[in-house]
Amino acid sequence: MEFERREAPHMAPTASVARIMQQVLLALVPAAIAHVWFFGPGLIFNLAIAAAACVGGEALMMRMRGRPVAHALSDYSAVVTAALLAFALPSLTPWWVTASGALFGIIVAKHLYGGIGFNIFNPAMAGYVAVLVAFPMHLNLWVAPRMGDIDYQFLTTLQTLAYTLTGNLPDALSYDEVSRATPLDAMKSGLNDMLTTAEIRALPVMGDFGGVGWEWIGNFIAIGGFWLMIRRIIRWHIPAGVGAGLLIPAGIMWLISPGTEPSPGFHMFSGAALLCAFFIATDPVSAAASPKGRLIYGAGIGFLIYAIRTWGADVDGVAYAVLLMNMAVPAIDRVTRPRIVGHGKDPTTR
Amino acid sequence: MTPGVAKRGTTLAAIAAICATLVAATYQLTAARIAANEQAWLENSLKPALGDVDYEGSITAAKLVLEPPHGLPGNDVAIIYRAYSGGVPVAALFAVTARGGYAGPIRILVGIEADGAITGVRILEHRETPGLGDGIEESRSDWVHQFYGRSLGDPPVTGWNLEADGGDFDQLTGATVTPRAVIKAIRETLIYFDTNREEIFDMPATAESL
Amino acid sequence: MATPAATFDLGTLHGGLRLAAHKSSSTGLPIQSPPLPPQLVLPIDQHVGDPAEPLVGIGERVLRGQLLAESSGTLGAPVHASSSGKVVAIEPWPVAGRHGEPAPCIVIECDGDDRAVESWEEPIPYVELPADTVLQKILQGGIVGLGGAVYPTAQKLMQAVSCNLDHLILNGAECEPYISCDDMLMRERAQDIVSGVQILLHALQLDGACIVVESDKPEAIRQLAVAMTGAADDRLTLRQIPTIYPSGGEDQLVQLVTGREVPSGGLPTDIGCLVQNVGTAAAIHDWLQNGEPLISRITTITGNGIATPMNIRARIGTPISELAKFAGGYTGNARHLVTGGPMTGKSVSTDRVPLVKATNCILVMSELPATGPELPCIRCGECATVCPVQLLPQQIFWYACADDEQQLRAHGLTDCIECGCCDLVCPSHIPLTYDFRMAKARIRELADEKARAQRARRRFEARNERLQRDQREREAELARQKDQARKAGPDAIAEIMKRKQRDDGD
Amino acid sequence: MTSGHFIDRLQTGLWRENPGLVQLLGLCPLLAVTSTFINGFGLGVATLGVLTCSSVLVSATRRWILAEIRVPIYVLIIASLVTCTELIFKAWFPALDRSLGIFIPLIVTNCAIVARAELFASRNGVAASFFDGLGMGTGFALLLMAIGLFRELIGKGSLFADFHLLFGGEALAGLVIVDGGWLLAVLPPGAFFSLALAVALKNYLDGKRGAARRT
Repeated sequence: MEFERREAPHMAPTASVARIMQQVLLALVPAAIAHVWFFGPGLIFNLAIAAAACVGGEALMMRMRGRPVAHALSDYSAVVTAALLAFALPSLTPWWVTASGALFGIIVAKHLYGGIGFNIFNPAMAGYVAVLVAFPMHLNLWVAPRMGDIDYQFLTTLQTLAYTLTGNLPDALSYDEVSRATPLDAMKSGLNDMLTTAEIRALPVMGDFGGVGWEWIGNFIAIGGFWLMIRRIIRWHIPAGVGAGLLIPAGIMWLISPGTEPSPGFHMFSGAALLCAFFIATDPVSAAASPKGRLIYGAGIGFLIYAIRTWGADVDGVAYAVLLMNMAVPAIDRVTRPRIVGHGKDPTTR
Repeated sequence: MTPGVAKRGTTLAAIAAICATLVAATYQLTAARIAANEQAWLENSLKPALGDVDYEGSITAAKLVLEPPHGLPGNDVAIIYRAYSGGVPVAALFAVTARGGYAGPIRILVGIEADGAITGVRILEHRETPGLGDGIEESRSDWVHQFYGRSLGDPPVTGWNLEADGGDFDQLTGATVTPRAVIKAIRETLIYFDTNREEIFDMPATAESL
Repeated sequence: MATPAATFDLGTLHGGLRLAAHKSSSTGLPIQSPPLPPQLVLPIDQHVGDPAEPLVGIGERVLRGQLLAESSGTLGAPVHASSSGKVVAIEPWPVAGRHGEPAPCIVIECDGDDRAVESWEEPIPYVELPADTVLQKILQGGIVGLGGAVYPTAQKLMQAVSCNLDHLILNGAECEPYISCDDMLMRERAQDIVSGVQILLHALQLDGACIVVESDKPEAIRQLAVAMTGAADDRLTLRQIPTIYPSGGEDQLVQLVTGREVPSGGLPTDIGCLVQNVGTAAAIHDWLQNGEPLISRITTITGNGIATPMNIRARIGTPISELAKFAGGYTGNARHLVTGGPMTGKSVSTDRVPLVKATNCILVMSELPATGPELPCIRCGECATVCPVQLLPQQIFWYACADDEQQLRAHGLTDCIECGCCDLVCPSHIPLTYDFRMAKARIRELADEKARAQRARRRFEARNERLQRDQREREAELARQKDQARKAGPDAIAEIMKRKQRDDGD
Repeated sequence: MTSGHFIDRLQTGLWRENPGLVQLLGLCPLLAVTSTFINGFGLGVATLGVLTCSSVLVSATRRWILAEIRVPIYVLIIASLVTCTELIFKAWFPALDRSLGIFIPLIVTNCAIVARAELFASRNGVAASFFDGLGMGTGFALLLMAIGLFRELIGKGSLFADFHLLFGGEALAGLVIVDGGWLLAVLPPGAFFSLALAVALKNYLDGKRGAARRT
């Protein structure tokens, strides 16, 4: 009898990029539900627009590059980029802001660098930074969360959709009525006005650790992240690195001067720190290669987040921190190459 | 000294001389125009903050330069330009520095009529986020217009704050930090003017050190 | 269980995989003995090293155990007839070692009598013999490493003797899925293994050996413990290791058991360790105690393409088609035939290939589930996590694509053991192991080319130098002659000229 | 030299060896001032003037310039020309001078100018150098204007705004196409992206033309 020949190993691989990406998306679902609960349905619209733009951009670029379009779309990586971008944007974001961020991320940060696997920068963060610079006003409009704020205004689903499509609020409402300072914003301007952290923490937007609503979304993001860790989709190194890089300097400064430095818990549960630790920095393509390298990479991001929040002009520093450490990846990879078994040890050592 | 070096030196000197002549000639040709332009620019940049106040002579002539500490906002040099009409003071312009913005000091110009009402506010220099904090510039939004004609007492001093902080004034869409810093500086300038009105108009002009 | 005699450092293995074992299907039955096939096909080269030469002619009658072929070089193992019969052909025949491409083989038509050649009836009293005599005896048995590497055992032992050995490790790990021949051997013939180890200890003049078994073979461990208690030899110890692929790889086993790393490009003996397969120990016992050279082996015939998976003790040279028939034949979905395990085994194009000394498993598999196309690497790093040698396969892959020889070497491509772990975990379904094999071949080619170029250059330089030297010598000779002539005066010159003319005329 | 040569010189500067697109010289002003068309235009014209004059001057004096002292002489010539230009701008286009800020004096450091002096003007006749300077300067100026136009359109949604900077008079808004734009384009990163797109476009066009010629 004749048989077909094939190359070893003769076992089917168990993992697939599509499955990994699907599980990443799945892990974001609880946080998405919490987000919608606290900040209204804007996230859903942003997600839909970002996904459409990312997938469209991916298809367009693959076509222009003469590559199979179906392959690129079936790996869900464009959808993950869209999801991360949607999470980073305020729930009230006009569609052209979301779309241009998504297209910038996919076309410039991903495909001009050679597509998935070759992109130096995290596409979602590159897209976010592009719109942050291009539309700063729109990216500063965070609606008040559902709880805790006495005079909070909440848009209906239809009003949110209308804003997403037109960029205009209902006639009766002004931006200032709808939007609230984010916890990080409140902390930064409060400290600027020489208030103590205790006074700032007493503001209605503040919750137990971070801001109202924000800390719950943070919890769900962490749950999703730990689930990914258990499923071995992500490893512990990068989240641990980000945590250590952010919490250690924050903790030290807080211990030295608790009145003028926000607590480590506040840092962790505010802004995009948790999202970054579990979902953004863990994007393997733009991260360092070896476990040790990933620890350093994560710690670098964590520290830069702290540094930008504390000393920089921006309120949150996640996107810039990630992009800066993306640039450092080749250097990190160089110095953290693991020792190959059988190398570099004196073979006669017993 | 070898002939080569001498030749090189001479060439260099000759060309330098020609170049110097060229520059000097151009300078002679343009000096008057440039000086006039500078003066006009300064006047033009101060004028908008004075609104429609009538005054005589050049406003830049009666300039007060105050070294810190001076009681005005900011801890660097503050400049006061004074406008008179028939020897009677009509208004003063304060170039002061607002602290507490997002990205460094904001240099603002506050015009105050002799009776204490604001004639105009202009932003001279700032590094706030483009598209966000730069709405304080008159060319970007009319946010500064809300101060025109207001004075200490209209609203009272506690009202000289952002609505968000319990005051009377709007913030900029999406930005609170920058407007807050600017309002604070205006408030302090008004208070300074209120308490030092006589001295401001009586002091002799600071000698030009140019 | 015997008390431990030697203390071992405990090492850990980086990475590795816990694979679905698929072993229970073939361990349900005891080791079976298939009937003698009508024809035996014995490849002349069944070992690594120097090629062997046939010692018999076509038409010659041979007996079981008779020497058929022997290596002329220093590294080799003889081949014996697995049964009695007539040599009908010495011709190229498809062999498993070359994926079903032909290699020279001796074909014997069995007469069914299975008559044995004269050998020792009594066990050899090896304990009374000097160690090198025992090694010489082992050499004659045609025994090679039965774990699959088929390195001639006797020569491996001889090389080891000259090293400063302190560990003899018996490899019963059998870490690849599906394969269970060593498991069954340990269950059924533990005493023979123990006996073989004792012979090895004597031949190597060592006083300790450790039999290492993966923890998923409790029955084998029990039987070995019983046999060791029976032998009452406190030189022997038994150790369990965790069930992680590829713990059974020679270097990995050494690392796991002793904590020492085999240096890059070196052998376990460089760090005082010698590894032998348990099957090899049993074969040594068979040869020295029963007089039977390596003419049969236990092999697992399994996979979802085989009706009744089982372990069989079959004669070397039996065509795999015969063995498959014995194991109930193929099922309908048999697509791939692999000799060896699913991770490192060789895919073979036809079942005409014979069972050889290296064949520890015959795996017949259906079509693998479709995995989708190969996608770009997303640098997830799973491959680096599982690599037992701690390589960065994603980086090596990158450089392999770029054909960057220098970086490939720097990143340790040549240290890759081709275990296949990275392939299995790659979410982009990149055939990394295959790509690395190709890259290695290219590197070797490049190195050969470089060496050839260097040789050519050296030859060219040498030739140039020779030509120059000749030229110099000729000139010097000419000058000397001129000088001489000048000294000798005109007569002499005329004389020389005349002589020269005469020479030229000749 | 024939007129064909001069046209060739112009083509070289305008396209084939465009200082900004191909030689990537003078990137600092190129990236810094091109946020609007008018800024690009102003600096482009100033650079064009300095470049042409310096090429002519260097070429005219090349017989007396000794190799050892050529660099100080180039610097002298260029610095004088730039100072004159700055004074002229300050006198007649004060608003544009304020808008361009330090970049007018910084023309001195534009390596494109020294490069032309060193590579071309010091080895060729006055006429050829004039056309070389004209070609290179125009190439640079056109690139500045193109990038300025692009960034202004994308970033501010307007075309040819702020013409009063150059011509005085009332402030003109230019052609406002949409109110507000993609702010990124007028910020420094936008300059890099725009230049990259311009270089890519040139390479694409060259590639296409090359392919057309081969077939």
